[in-house]
Amino acid sequence: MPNATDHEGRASSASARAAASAAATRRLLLVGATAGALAPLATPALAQARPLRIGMVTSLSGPFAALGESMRAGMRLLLAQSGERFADRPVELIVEDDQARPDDGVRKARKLIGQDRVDLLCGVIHSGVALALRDVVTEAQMPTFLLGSANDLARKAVSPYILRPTKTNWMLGSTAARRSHETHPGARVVTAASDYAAGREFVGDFVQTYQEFGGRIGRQFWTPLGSADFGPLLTAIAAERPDSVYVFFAGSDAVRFLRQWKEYRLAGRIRLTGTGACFDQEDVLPAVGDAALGAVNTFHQSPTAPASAAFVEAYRTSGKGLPGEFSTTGYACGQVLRAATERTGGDPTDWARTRQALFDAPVDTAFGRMPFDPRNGQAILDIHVHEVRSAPGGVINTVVHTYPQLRDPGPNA
Amino acid sequence: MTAILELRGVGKRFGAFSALRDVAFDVGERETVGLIGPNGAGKTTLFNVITGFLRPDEGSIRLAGQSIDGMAPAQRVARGLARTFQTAMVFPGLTARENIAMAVRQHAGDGLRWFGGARAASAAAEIAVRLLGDAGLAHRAETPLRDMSHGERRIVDALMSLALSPRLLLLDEPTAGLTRAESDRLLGILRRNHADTALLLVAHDIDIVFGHCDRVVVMELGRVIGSGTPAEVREDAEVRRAYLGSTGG
Amino acid sequence: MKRNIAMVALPAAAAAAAALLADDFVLRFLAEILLFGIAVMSLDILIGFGGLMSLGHAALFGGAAYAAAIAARQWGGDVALVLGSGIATGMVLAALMGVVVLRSGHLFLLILTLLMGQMVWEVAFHWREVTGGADGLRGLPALSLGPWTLSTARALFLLAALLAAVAFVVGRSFVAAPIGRALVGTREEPIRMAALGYSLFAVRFRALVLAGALAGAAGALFPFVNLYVGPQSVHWTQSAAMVIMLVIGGIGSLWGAFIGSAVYLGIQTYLSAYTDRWQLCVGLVFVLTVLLLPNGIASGLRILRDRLRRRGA
Amino acid sequence: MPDFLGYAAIQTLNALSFSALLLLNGLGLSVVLSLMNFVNLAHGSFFLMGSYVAIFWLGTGAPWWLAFPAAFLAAGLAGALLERFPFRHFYARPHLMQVLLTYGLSLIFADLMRWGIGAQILLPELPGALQGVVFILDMPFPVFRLFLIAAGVALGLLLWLLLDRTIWGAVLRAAVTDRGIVETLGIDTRRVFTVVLVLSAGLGGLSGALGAGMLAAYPGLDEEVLLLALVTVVVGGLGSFGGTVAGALVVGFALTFSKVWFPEFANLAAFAALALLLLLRPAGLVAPPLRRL
Repeated sequence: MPNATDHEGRASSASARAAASAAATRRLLLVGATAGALAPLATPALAQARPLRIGMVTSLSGPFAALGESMRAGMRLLLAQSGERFADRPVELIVEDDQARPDDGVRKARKLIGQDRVDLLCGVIHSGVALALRDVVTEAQMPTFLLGSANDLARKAVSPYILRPTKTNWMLGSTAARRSHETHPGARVVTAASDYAAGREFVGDFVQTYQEFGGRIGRQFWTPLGSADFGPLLTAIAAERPDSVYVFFAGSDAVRFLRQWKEYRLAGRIRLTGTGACFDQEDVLPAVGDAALGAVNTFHQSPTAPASAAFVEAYRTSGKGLPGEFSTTGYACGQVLRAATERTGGDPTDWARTRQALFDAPVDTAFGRMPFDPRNGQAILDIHVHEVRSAPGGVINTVVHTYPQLRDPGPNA
Repeated sequence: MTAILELRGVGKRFGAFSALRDVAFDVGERETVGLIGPNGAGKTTLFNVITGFLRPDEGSIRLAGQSIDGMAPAQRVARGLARTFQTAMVFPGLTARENIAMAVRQHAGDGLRWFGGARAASAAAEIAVRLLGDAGLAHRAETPLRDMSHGERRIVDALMSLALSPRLLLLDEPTAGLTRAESDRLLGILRRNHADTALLLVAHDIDIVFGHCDRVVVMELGRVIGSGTPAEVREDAEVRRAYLGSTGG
Repeated sequence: MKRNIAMVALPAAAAAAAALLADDFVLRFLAEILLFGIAVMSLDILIGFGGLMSLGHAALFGGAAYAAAIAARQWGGDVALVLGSGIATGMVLAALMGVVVLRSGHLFLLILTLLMGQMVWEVAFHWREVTGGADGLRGLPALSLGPWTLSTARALFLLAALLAAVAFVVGRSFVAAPIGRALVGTREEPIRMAALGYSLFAVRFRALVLAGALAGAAGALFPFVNLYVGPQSVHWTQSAAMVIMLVIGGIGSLWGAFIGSAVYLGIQTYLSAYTDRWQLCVGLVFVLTVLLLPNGIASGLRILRDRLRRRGA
Repeated sequence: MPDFLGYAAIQTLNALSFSALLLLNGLGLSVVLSLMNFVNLAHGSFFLMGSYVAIFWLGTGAPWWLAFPAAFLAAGLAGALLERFPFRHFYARPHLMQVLLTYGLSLIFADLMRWGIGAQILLPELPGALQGVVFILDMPFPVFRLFLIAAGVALGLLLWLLLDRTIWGAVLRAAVTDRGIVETLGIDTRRVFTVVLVLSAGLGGLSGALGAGMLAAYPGLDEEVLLLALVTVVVGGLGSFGGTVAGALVVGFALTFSKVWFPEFANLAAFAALALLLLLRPAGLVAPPLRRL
């Protein structure tokens, strides 16, 4: 972390600016409270003059704090690039912290809807928060761009008020199985993952798809979320002597797993594949460095895909490292919000019209061309296969293959 | 005379150290027995064994003819065994009235009551105030114990034990640290109340023991080395050597 | 007498005013404050009156929340059913916890309650078929009372306010009754209590089961504020948050619990939009309370009131 | 069969290395608890602070082994400052108030460190000497973990010698038992307590520096580590050196082998085992001598 102080200096001055603008928002709000009562009488022209208010719920404390900060930074970068205006209309962003706790996330969302009167809502990392919010925004008929990735959000829990400009877990798990089968048919694979909803989905989709291709699955290891020591697990994996292991860990679990993977000399002896989150370019790889070299992962976000080149460049010049999933997600979500505003002439609050406008043509985002599936409002995405390779100043997720325009099985799955 | 307390062969070890060895004596009903001996003789350990705060390693204890071995302290209290402690053990944050009412309620079987507790509580408070009045402390009823003098605390401590109307009351150095006047007042209260209560009393003040006790038991190094009326004990050669000689001479 | 009337009238008037004037978000927020306040008040009975430091209280609260949510999904959201299942679960969990932890004191109690609470969390987190695992349970029916549906924020708020009033009366009567005095006795001088013939276990067990019932009642309504229940409501960090609320509000006063939950949730909800450093604020408020007002805001208010009264007199 | 033997040997070493980490961390906590009867829930903050200090030190390219004394000193200094205010005023207060004060402080430190350093996950760049691997019965085991075990044993021994076998240790124990007598001998007990707290905080920082190689460093680690240390000390029986050693071994083996045998229910199994242990031995593995009534 050679640049840590430098980076922090910039980050804190950025947050000071943000605080100042938030305070300004508050003062506006006090005025707006009375004006809000008259809103039904206001003409469309008046509505245009009022800034577009976007609420974001994300995790700024708790286990996903780093991811939430990235998401906010990605969104802020897009706003800055757009001159804080979409379709010539000023944009206000109000970010609220959900602590990765559904109860708090719901309360914050209700506050954004009920008190801050946001026009659009976006955000969320933790899938529990996303599922809890799903019911709240549906009941409140609040246009929402929900960024959690539980499969159910594109299936049983589809809502007409929700669009999802991000992946589903199935997209990554199933493509990893497909890739494994295509490159090493017949290999015996064991799995290891954190034992919670996301881990169960990634591994479940991987195993199901891999077995459909006729692949062999060995033992499936589950570890508690937040494991201090992966030594026992790695020793057990080594004793299994599989051809390959498919993993899902996130955040500190991923860092510890990969570091210890190298320490126990499994790197090079057993092929390592996993979900992109386990090898996140911003969150995980800078910490583990060459411990992840040679690992293969599937991800919708890539620092080396052509579509993200402009964003990667902009993000780096804003003083950060290479972007990872959630900074890109925040940025791409902003791009979708901008497209929605532009396509509706500056007023995306007529939700039926906005939805239709986004269904009519794909949006070009840092994730690539992004059409929306009208069945469930789910983005259709390119899924990249990465190999972690060394690069100047660290290691980088390098695209070795792309499965274009993947569509979640959707409500009928 | 029937015995309220019978000790037979009671022994207790802490590691290699024998705190009590083959202790055996009786306390008769309504009798006052003094327990004396130099420091480390095992008097307090014996109290803890009798009241159930310590498990003896051997021997048996009977209260009013029934074995109380293996009973928890609370069960022994329910059978009429009460005690005080070497240092006054009271509830410093509560008033004198509340301290004594705590004992009164438990004795009346209302200690854990919730529903209908108000009536039980006011009845207990009345009794507590009466007891305080008898002891000349009526004016201190609403004072928290932490604001009271050492002597007053001792008296409240004794009143709590007396409020249980015990058949046998174990008093561990009740007069330690008290002035002469305070000691007399405390002993007076005990005597007034103990018509139906047997007392087993540890005290360093020989005059008190010999002046108030029907019988005296002498301990040394965990053993009973003599017992009898005050006059007999005074004459006992071994007792003189072990105890009276060392403190008196 | 005048004071008693004021004690009833003031909160009732405040609740009525809030129900009439506040918007939906505020009403739901107040309902959450009241429900957490009830749980924190029940924790006050343990910590403030019994000296029993628990880090597993969220297990009672959250366990009841799960039970109520599961019962409601199965049989509908009747208030009696929801409250009944929540209270019963809270009491059963408290009794189980009591059997295990009450033989120990001090730090042992802290760690044992923590371990017990985390075991409940593990079950909630891993028993996916029943609890929904990490994602929690959604799709709860709205609460209903006979023919009426209590799904609006106003109805939920009034229900929470009513429950808080009942819980407060129950809590007060408990600590004022002989059992409550005995609980204070076990905190002040446990050995003396045993020598008076009290069973420490019996006293503490009753307090813990009552606290379980109160926390369970609050937990039972909690999922219906957001129509969601998840494992975070069982986690030890939730227990720790309850301790923080209790300390800020005031240990040993019962009503301080409601102030504490309002201050904590207020900081968390309103300050976090202005600054990322809201946790620093919680920490500072907490430490300053411990340093300056060891008995919390409640004692501060009491001192202030006495001072004003003296000046008036 | 050799396969199985190697497997068992490595898993035992895994448990030992984790125990060593628990021991180092638990010792810091138990020193203040046993010697000063003070509960310090801010101990996890010293750990995390030590981790960050070591990570930045190792990133500068200075001699790697100095990272550990640096972490010890930094955390020790923080401990000394905290001892002056506000810990000193809480020594005579009940445990409950100590718990509340120090837990509140840990919240503040957690957010201050997050503010200063950020939320990202950091790993130390270990020197080549510690990156190796040894093969035991054909199974790989990292040298770094052997280093952890050795450090745990060495520091444990050192502390035991210091507290139990030197005059300084004797003064310390006497100061705790009877402050008055020690002060009549002309020894400033306040300074003695300061030294104990510096030692405890330093141990926390040092174990953080050592643990960073295994656990990484990130906001929230302080809390996780604190809980492990508390469980270790409590299971061992409050306030005895041997107890903390026993507690570290029991917790380390319970957490490791629950992962080996019931990976899916690892935490549940380990928690249940520890709770059962405390149920059977309510005063911990090594109970302090009985207090007289």
